[in-house]
Amino acid sequence: MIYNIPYIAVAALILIGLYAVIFKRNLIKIVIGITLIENGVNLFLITLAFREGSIAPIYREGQNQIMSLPVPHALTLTSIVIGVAVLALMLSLIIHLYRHYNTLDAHKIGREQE
Amino acid sequence: MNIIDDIILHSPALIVAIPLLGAFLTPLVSKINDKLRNIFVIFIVLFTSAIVLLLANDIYLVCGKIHTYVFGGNAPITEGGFAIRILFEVDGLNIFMALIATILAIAGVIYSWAFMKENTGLDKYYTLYLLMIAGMYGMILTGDMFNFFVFLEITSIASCALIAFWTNKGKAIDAGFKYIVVSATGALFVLFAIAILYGQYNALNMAVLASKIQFSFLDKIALVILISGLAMKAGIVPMHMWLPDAYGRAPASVTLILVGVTQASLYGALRMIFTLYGGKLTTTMNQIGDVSIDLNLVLGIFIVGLALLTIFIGVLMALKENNFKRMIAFAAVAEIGYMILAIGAALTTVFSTNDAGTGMMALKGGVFHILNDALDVGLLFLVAGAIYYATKETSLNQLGGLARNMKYTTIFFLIGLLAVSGMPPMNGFASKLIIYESTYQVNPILSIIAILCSILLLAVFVKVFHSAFLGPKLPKFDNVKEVPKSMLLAMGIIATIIIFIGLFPDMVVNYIVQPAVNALTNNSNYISNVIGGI
Amino acid sequence: MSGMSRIVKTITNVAFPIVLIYGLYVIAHGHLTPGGGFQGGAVVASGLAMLLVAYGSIWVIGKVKEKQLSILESIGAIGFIGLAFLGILMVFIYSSFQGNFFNNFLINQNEIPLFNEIGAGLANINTAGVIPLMNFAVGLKVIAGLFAIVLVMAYATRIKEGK
Amino acid sequence: MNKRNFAAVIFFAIVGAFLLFTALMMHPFGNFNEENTPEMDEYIIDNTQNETGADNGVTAVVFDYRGFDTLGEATVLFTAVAGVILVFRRLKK
Repeated sequence: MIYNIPYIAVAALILIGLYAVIFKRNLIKIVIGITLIENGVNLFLITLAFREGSIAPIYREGQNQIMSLPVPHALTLTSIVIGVAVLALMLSLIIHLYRHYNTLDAHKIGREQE
Repeated sequence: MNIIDDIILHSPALIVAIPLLGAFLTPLVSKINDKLRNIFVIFIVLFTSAIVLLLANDIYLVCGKIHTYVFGGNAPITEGGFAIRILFEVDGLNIFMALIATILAIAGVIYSWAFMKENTGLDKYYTLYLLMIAGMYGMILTGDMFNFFVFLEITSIASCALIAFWTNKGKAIDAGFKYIVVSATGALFVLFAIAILYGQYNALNMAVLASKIQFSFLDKIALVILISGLAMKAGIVPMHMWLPDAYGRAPASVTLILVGVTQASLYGALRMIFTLYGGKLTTTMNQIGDVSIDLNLVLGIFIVGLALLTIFIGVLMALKENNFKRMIAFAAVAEIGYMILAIGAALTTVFSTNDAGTGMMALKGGVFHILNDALDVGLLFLVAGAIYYATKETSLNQLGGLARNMKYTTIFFLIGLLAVSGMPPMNGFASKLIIYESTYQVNPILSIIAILCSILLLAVFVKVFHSAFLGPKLPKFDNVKEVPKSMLLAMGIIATIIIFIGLFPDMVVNYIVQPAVNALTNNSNYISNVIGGI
Repeated sequence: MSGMSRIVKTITNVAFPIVLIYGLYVIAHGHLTPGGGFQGGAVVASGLAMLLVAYGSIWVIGKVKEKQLSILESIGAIGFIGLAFLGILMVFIYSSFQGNFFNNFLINQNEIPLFNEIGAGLANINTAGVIPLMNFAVGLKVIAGLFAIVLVMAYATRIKEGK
Repeated sequence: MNKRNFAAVIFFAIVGAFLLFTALMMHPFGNFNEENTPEMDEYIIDNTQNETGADNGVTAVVFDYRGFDTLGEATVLFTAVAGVILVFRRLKK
């Protein structure tokens, strides 16, 4: 059980994010929710990389310790950059939406005609 | 001759890399000249299509051949059987989807020439268009789970920016925002499932994963999360809310590629169910209490239920919709329902020993319908775009009497109408007939509902045809002209293929669809191609 | 957004070169120490964003346009994909370099003495084949890309304030 | 309105249950036993220096073993930049 606490943190992060995406009406909060889901998934990936007593997978002279897994690190790196790209695009669209409708409420925007 | 062999050898990489290179070069080329940029983009797409055709020829030449390409190394697996490098595995299904993508890409890029001419920001438009095409090819061809996720994100980001292309309309931006929220969430679900599988089996390659999968409880969770994430992107009913908005608000040339992207997500779901879990779905019985349940039966019935809901909601919303493109979008939702109806019906039977023939037939119908749906719905969207281009009008109530001024467009609409509602001379009939036949053998009620909804769809489109094209000429459309030649050419290409498939469905089924179905049902071939060590 | 006070500008002037050098160090030693093209590029881009905050987007857009950044980014991307293509194309130059897309053609050979040695934990910079070159290409791309995003968004919100 | 909220709550509950099950059933954090040894990663750790020449295992994976992913990642950033510039373009010529 004690060894599953990192995964429970992952589940909690994703659930909080999903809660914001589903139930919140403010567009910025929806974006925050998506970022939280993404951080949860990244945390999950990086959690999978860890081995007890390991160092980062980088060779140094005279060190012969056990190393953590390199592939999840690489996947997390890719995932973070993708997250930045999605975030940038979503925020630009929100700026435009605010200009058009002068509101950030998703329901109000949905009711507007054109 | 030698260079052609080299190109075929490296073709899976080139099909993705050349549109990417084109996209990176487009900002530089458009510095020089606008016309040169258009020619350059069309050249890139045609060159890619030529490579796709070469690869297709190579694969269809030998029955059941799988073309494997390793990025950076020579052997697909290292000693001990780990695929550490990214592999592209191109089998019958991959190349089938790539052919669809090729048709859509050629038509879309030719259509864009005249359709987008009067807009600003065209260099970015063409950049994103090529990126969308490259992402679609990448999703289709890849054999690596994480690589699939990366290309999923490329397509969703590029298409989101293109949906919001007309930024002076607030609704277009709203549609783009909705699309990116749904697709980002879906993609993160997919990534979460990939991480579960990686944590379990320490592999990312699809073939290696398929050989290792145990079908434990965690794997079932991963399967459900994976399918629900891809269903969000494919527009299956509980998550279809983004689809009419995105399809309706995007420029018509973008909608055409969006149809392809939706199909690619559906392909992903097919690949995950049949190849990744296919070997285990057949044999595993699930013990709940005293009752043992066939897992593929549960999954199949669940998917059939979703499919019926999708068809129903799509047709009903299309009946009362007033906006031309949104109406076609709802028809597209219904068409997606037909595909997953066939897939669900296939799942219930294809793995059983006594009734596998029905399942194979249903699968054949479903896969064939992917091709037909992409062409039919794509053609209708292009026609809707042409009408918007000529009249600047989207509401069906305002349109009327267009047949007199726009003869060719009317003919193309008639072809698309007959094809999408499954009328005999067109391709939609061929695939829908297979779907009706096979679902009738599974359960007669399914096929009755499917036929009824198809008739309703015909009614919807006939009404539109009558109100928009026939009738007296309206005075405000007096000086409406036929659309430019490049748009007619793009519609003509798709219409020709539709009629060709409609006339020779047997040939298409035997040469193109059958290898795809074989690739789906025979996942041991896919696995042994990597694990067996070539 | 116009510029901030003189104190902020002065501190930015001092800090910016340090950030720049640190970012370039991270890019250049990507194959030896923690870091790489993306991380170093992000460090440099955050330095540039600091400049943007201190001096205001109007001042910055007078110095550099987003179109130039976009072209710089294209060049970085072409460099990256070009190195990947060289994995195939090298076979036409030296027949011994037979390889696939993304082949690391510089390692384990003696014909081109560039980054061709094998690392041994000695922080030898002349190692790792095409990886350092790719790091530089990606670094250029990330600097230009992230700065372009920040610049465009800052400039767009400025128009709103001006109304 | 109410019905939609109800469906959302059910969806949320199902996903939450899935996530909790996942959290409880994953292998213990940081402990790898014989059943799930990370063979692929160990192969990479053992052969990084010989095959790619890099000392940094993560960079070797990012740029060599999974280089095509990195191309995709760079493309995502390129796409985002193009998208942001497209969204904020001037509409009139």
